Amino acid sequence: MESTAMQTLTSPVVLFFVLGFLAAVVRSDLSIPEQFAKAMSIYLMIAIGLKGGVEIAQTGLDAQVLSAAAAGIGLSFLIPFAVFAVLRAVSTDAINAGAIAAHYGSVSVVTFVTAVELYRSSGLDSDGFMVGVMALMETPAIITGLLLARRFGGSDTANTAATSRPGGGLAHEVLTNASVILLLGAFAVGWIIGPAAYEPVSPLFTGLFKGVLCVFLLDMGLVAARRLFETRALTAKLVAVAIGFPIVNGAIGVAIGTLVGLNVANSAVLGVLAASASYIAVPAAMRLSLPEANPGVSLAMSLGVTFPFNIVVGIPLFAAMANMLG
Amino acid sequence: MESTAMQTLTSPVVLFFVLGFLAAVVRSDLSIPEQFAKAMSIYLMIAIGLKGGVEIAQTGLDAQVLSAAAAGIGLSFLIPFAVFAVLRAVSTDAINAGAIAAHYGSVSVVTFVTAVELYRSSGLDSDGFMVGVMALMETPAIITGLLLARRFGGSDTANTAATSRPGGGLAHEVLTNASVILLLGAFAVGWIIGPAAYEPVSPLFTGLFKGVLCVFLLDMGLVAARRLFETRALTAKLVAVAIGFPIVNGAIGVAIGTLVGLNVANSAVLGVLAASASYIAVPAAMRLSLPEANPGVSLAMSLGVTFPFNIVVGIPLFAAMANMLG
Amino acid sequence: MESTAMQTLTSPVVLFFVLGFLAAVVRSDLSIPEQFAKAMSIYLMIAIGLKGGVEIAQTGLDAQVLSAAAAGIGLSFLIPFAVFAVLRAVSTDAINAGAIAAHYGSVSVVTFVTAVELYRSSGLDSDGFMVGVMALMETPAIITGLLLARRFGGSDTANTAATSRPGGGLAHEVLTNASVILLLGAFAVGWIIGPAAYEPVSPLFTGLFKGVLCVFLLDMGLVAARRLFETRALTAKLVAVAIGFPIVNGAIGVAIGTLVGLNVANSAVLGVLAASASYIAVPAAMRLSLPEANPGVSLAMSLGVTFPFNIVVGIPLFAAMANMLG
Amino acid sequence: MPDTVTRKRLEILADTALLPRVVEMIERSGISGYSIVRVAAGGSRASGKWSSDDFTGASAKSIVIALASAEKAEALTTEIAPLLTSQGFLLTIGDVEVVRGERF
Amino acid sequence: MPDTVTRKRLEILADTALLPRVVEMIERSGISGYSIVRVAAGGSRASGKWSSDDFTGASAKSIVIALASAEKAEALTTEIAPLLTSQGFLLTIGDVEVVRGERF
Amino acid sequence: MPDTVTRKRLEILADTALLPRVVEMIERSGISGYSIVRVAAGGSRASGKWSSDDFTGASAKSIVIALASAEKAEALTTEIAPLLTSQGFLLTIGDVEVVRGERF
Ligand SMILES: Nc1ncnc2c1ncn2[C@@H]1O[C@H](COP(=O)(O)O)[C@@H](O)[C@H]1O
Ligand SMILES: Nc1ncnc2c1ncn2[C@@H]1O[C@H](COP(=O)(O)O)[C@@H](O)[C@H]1O
Ligand SMILES: Nc1ncnc2c1ncn2[C@@H]1O[C@H](COP(=O)(O)O)[C@@H](O)[C@H]1O
Ligand code: NA
Ligand code: NA
Ligand code: NA
Repeated sequence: MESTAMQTLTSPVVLFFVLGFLAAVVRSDLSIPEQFAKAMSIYLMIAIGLKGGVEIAQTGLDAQVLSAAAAGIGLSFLIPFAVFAVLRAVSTDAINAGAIAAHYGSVSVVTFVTAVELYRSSGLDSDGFMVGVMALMETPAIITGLLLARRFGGSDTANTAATSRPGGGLAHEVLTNASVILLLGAFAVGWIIGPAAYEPVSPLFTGLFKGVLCVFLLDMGLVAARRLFETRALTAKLVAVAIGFPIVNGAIGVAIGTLVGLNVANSAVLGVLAASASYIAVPAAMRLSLPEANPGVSLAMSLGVTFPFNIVVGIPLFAAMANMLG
Repeated sequence: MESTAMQTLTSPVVLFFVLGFLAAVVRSDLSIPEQFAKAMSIYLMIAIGLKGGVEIAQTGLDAQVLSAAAAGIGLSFLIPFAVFAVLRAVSTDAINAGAIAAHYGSVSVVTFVTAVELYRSSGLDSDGFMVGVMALMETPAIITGLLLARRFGGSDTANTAATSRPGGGLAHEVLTNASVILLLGAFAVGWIIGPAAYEPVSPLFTGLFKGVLCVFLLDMGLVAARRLFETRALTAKLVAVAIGFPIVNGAIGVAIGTLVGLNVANSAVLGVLAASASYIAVPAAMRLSLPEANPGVSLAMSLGVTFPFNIVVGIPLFAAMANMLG
Repeated sequence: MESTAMQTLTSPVVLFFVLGFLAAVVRSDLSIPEQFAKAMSIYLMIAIGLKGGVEIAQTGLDAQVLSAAAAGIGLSFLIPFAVFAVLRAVSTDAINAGAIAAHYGSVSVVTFVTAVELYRSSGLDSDGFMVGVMALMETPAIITGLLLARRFGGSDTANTAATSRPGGGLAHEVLTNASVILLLGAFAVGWIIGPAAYEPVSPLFTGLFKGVLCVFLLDMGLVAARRLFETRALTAKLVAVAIGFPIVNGAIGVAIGTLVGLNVANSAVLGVLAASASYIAVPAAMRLSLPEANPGVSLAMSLGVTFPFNIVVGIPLFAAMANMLG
Repeated sequence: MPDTVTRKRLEILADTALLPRVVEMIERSGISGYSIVRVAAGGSRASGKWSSDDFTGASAKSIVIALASAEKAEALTTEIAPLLTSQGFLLTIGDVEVVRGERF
Repeated sequence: MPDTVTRKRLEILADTALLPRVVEMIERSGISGYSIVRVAAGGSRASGKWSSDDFTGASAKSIVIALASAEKAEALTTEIAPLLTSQGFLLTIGDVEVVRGERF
Repeated sequence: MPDTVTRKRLEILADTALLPRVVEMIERSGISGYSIVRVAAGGSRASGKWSSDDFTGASAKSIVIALASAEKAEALTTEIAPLLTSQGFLLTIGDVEVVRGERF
């Protein structure tokens, strides 16, 4: 565990995040072109999906797979209830509480990827199917968050807006979401082609992976710091809960992972998934389905506070917890 | 041949195309940023040009080269006449028939690249000079298409528009077209530098090639499906001819390749080139020189029908034909 | 040295520059998407920063480091005085002379990178710390150029504009400039992580480096030629001095490098740095701090004349000089 | 000069994420077409600055431009008005001369 | 406030592929300059939706903005009118106040 | 149709590198917000053509759009006028109808 903490803080991935964060703090004009950042996130999702699928093609379906999937979906559905209750207690209105709850029930792809890489460097190898678990955890929280906002927010916008969309409603949005399609689609491709056909594409998807992750985290650092300092909506209480959520949710994730029989590495990763909060898929869904919510608040919390916390503290912490319980 | 068909359908390259196609069919919001897609197509053209040139530097000029070049240029000039006649018979107006004919006489770089890759995986190695042949086939068809449209379309726009352009007319457009410059330019660079100096750049241009092709085909799938389903101009007759054209043109290409003495692999590739239709260079040239033509129709045919047909059916088919004749 | 000249002219890096240049000369519509070009330049800066840092982590601080840094900063501060005097003599107004002087005192990252690569290919290995020297040379010239423009230009705009900026003035601009942050930040990351942790990211930052440099130089060729031919402000006199400056400044750089005890390779690189002129960081700073200056003139000189001259003639020339003096 | 007539030029500044709803409204109003331009950055006293370089896309805005007859412009304005308040959209309507105005 | 005068603001929505022809016409009309903005997406009842993410670039549109005096605006309108029909361009002309109007 | 009032639509064409100064002026003038659109290319008789594909970014231009009341528009015009000459900015002011005009 100590080695993991050390590895974390001197890993190029984390150092590039810190570099981006500091660049924004000193108000540098450094910025990563928008379409290049999107290209990198598409690359990262294809790469992890593909590698996860290839791994399943090799190892076959493990007994842990179903437990992990069920645990993941359950966490994504249920975490928003707890988050919502806490937020209401610190006097967030119901609409925003529902939106923020959806962010925390869902997951951050980059936090997951960073954790898997850092764990691997310290000898803690999680399984390829965890990519599938992550994809399954992306969207259930959106449903819970909307239900809570609608039930307690005295508004029926959530309902109408979602169902009046061309292409037909929330279910469609949840299932055809770009990141779900990319992750599960690449996962399926990897599963079909197997390791031999993966070989010729591995220089792109395996060889460059860690380097691209570094550059992407540089951008994450810039954006996280700008979110944190330029948003006017963030209060001390909200910062506190945005640190509390990953600790508690992560601990629950690790515990449930251990309980349903996942090995140490997979439990730690499930903890990271539970602890992480979405900042791409869910914000977009909330703008459409819950437009009265203020995206500034939820993003400042998930991207400005929880993401850095997880990268620097959470990832080694959940590995330590999983080691203790496992 | 059977092995080629199988290889085709389980190749990551084809599977990513199918993934993109399906994502568009279920109306996912997945999209590849525009400039990233352009960057990938620039990369692919530089990479194949360069590798073709390096190969020539190693093997020297083969007796087949001149025959292949002459056959390619001839096909590009002549295919539009046949395509034009068929289109007129299914009652397309002369302007649009000329524009579509130009698309089918020209070639699709990505179809070529995919064929070369898939053939190589099943032991059918075509020669580097075929890249040069492809570059030569890009533009002659534009001239034939315009002549036909002008001759039978009762319009002299084709003439005026092209010649009134700054920089001077159609010849200039045809010769300085971005893809012609990139393909032939990179080919020349490869020829000059040879294999030793290619070595240090090969991690980018050889190592990543197949992976980038996968991501580009994901985008091709998205765009092809959207073209197919969102265009209102496509009739059942036009779909039928858009499947007929590649079969007939491809068979002619394979036959002529075999006749002029190309080996099996090169003949199959010449078939693919004849069968494929342009969807980047020619549409742009047509917008300038034949603006009355409807780009929706020609693109829906070349990209929405012919491209998927070639990727899934045509490529293994032309290999089988070449094997039979060769 | 002869071998270096030959190597230069048949290097893929230089040939791609020539290809881009010729494409623009024949007025091809080829262009590299803006955000992709920015992404490549970010990549190049991270890669050289990182590799420089990793090298320092291995070799430790060399006795040459401080001399090189002092020489570099001195050159960046002082070159503008000479350039300014010459420009005033060929009757450039003081405002534009100050702006151009700042460009020539600063450096071109791509010229540096190309020189280091070409020198390495011919067995002339410069040290990693030269990246740090380059980063230090980026901005001092901005200060000298502004002082000269303000002192002799009879305008106090330079002063006001810079200090009235949000974020606070010239010093801030000079220190938090995107390229300075990227180069020194990546340098620091490389130094901290060292060679072992660099290993997993080396496929991206070392493996692809030369290939990306080729594509970037293709774009440089396009932009340089367009700058050269489309700017209406370039006179024969200005072209002449834009060739004279790199020769003289480069010779001074090599001489001072040799004097302060740098080895042959490092002296040649210091010559290249002195000879090269900025075309990204300084133009941006000048638009902000000296808006009356015409960016067309300075860019046509630095990018349209001096950059090509250095790539084709300067780089082998300074190696020859360093060999003679060293 | 060819004959020109006066038409309305509508400009709607909206969240990029909410464009499907705006487009739906335009289609319902009978307006013949629309064009979308991306906003690269912006700021307001209410909510501070934002830039499209933020890869989350959460603050991204676009401008929808639609040329229309006065009646159709009015129909769209009526329909979209509630969103101006609830979602912070901005709508401006200007007069412009167009050739071949019968298309709008 | 500095003195302002009224000038014309021309906006031409055209295929990106055909911009060279539009630019040529602007140059011929004597207008002092122009600026081009990319359209990211659009739609019409006639031809459905399109988006710039389609890498073929075949449907890509741009908006050309040119500030001009009334006479030059009229000259350009006369010249460009045929293309409004044959190529489906859209042209709008609006009145705007400008400072230092003698430049246009 | 909901009530509309007339407001000013300001459009400032400026070098992208100089946007911080324009934004500062807008903020000082009390205008409630602004949106920035990138110009992709342009040309003028004075200085020839440019395109945003030039990676140096030295010629890059942007358009700043701000909706404002007549008084605030006037305040901004007065402040920005010197830059129109020294930096070659272009400023146009048009009349537009807006809903909920009290915001501007
Ligand atoms: N008066 C205005 N003129 C132009 N754009 C504005 C104006 N007010 C707000 N905006 C745009 O709308 C965004 C959100 O503004 P707000 O909803 O007022 O916080 C800003 O960042 C700007 O992009
Ligand atoms: N009324 C309109 N207002 C704004 N843009 C339009 C309008 N009509 C058409 N367009 C644009 O022009 C494109 C082609 O339209 P059309 O030629 O009518 O099929 C559309 O996709 C829009 O981008
Ligand atoms: N009359 C005009 N209308 C629109 N844009 C213009 C006009 N004049 C100049 N521009 C823009 O401003 C840039 C520089 O113009 P100038 O400062 O006149 O050389 C041009 O490249 C155009 O992008
Ligand atoms: Na979570
Ligand atoms: Na063909
Ligand atoms: Na220099």
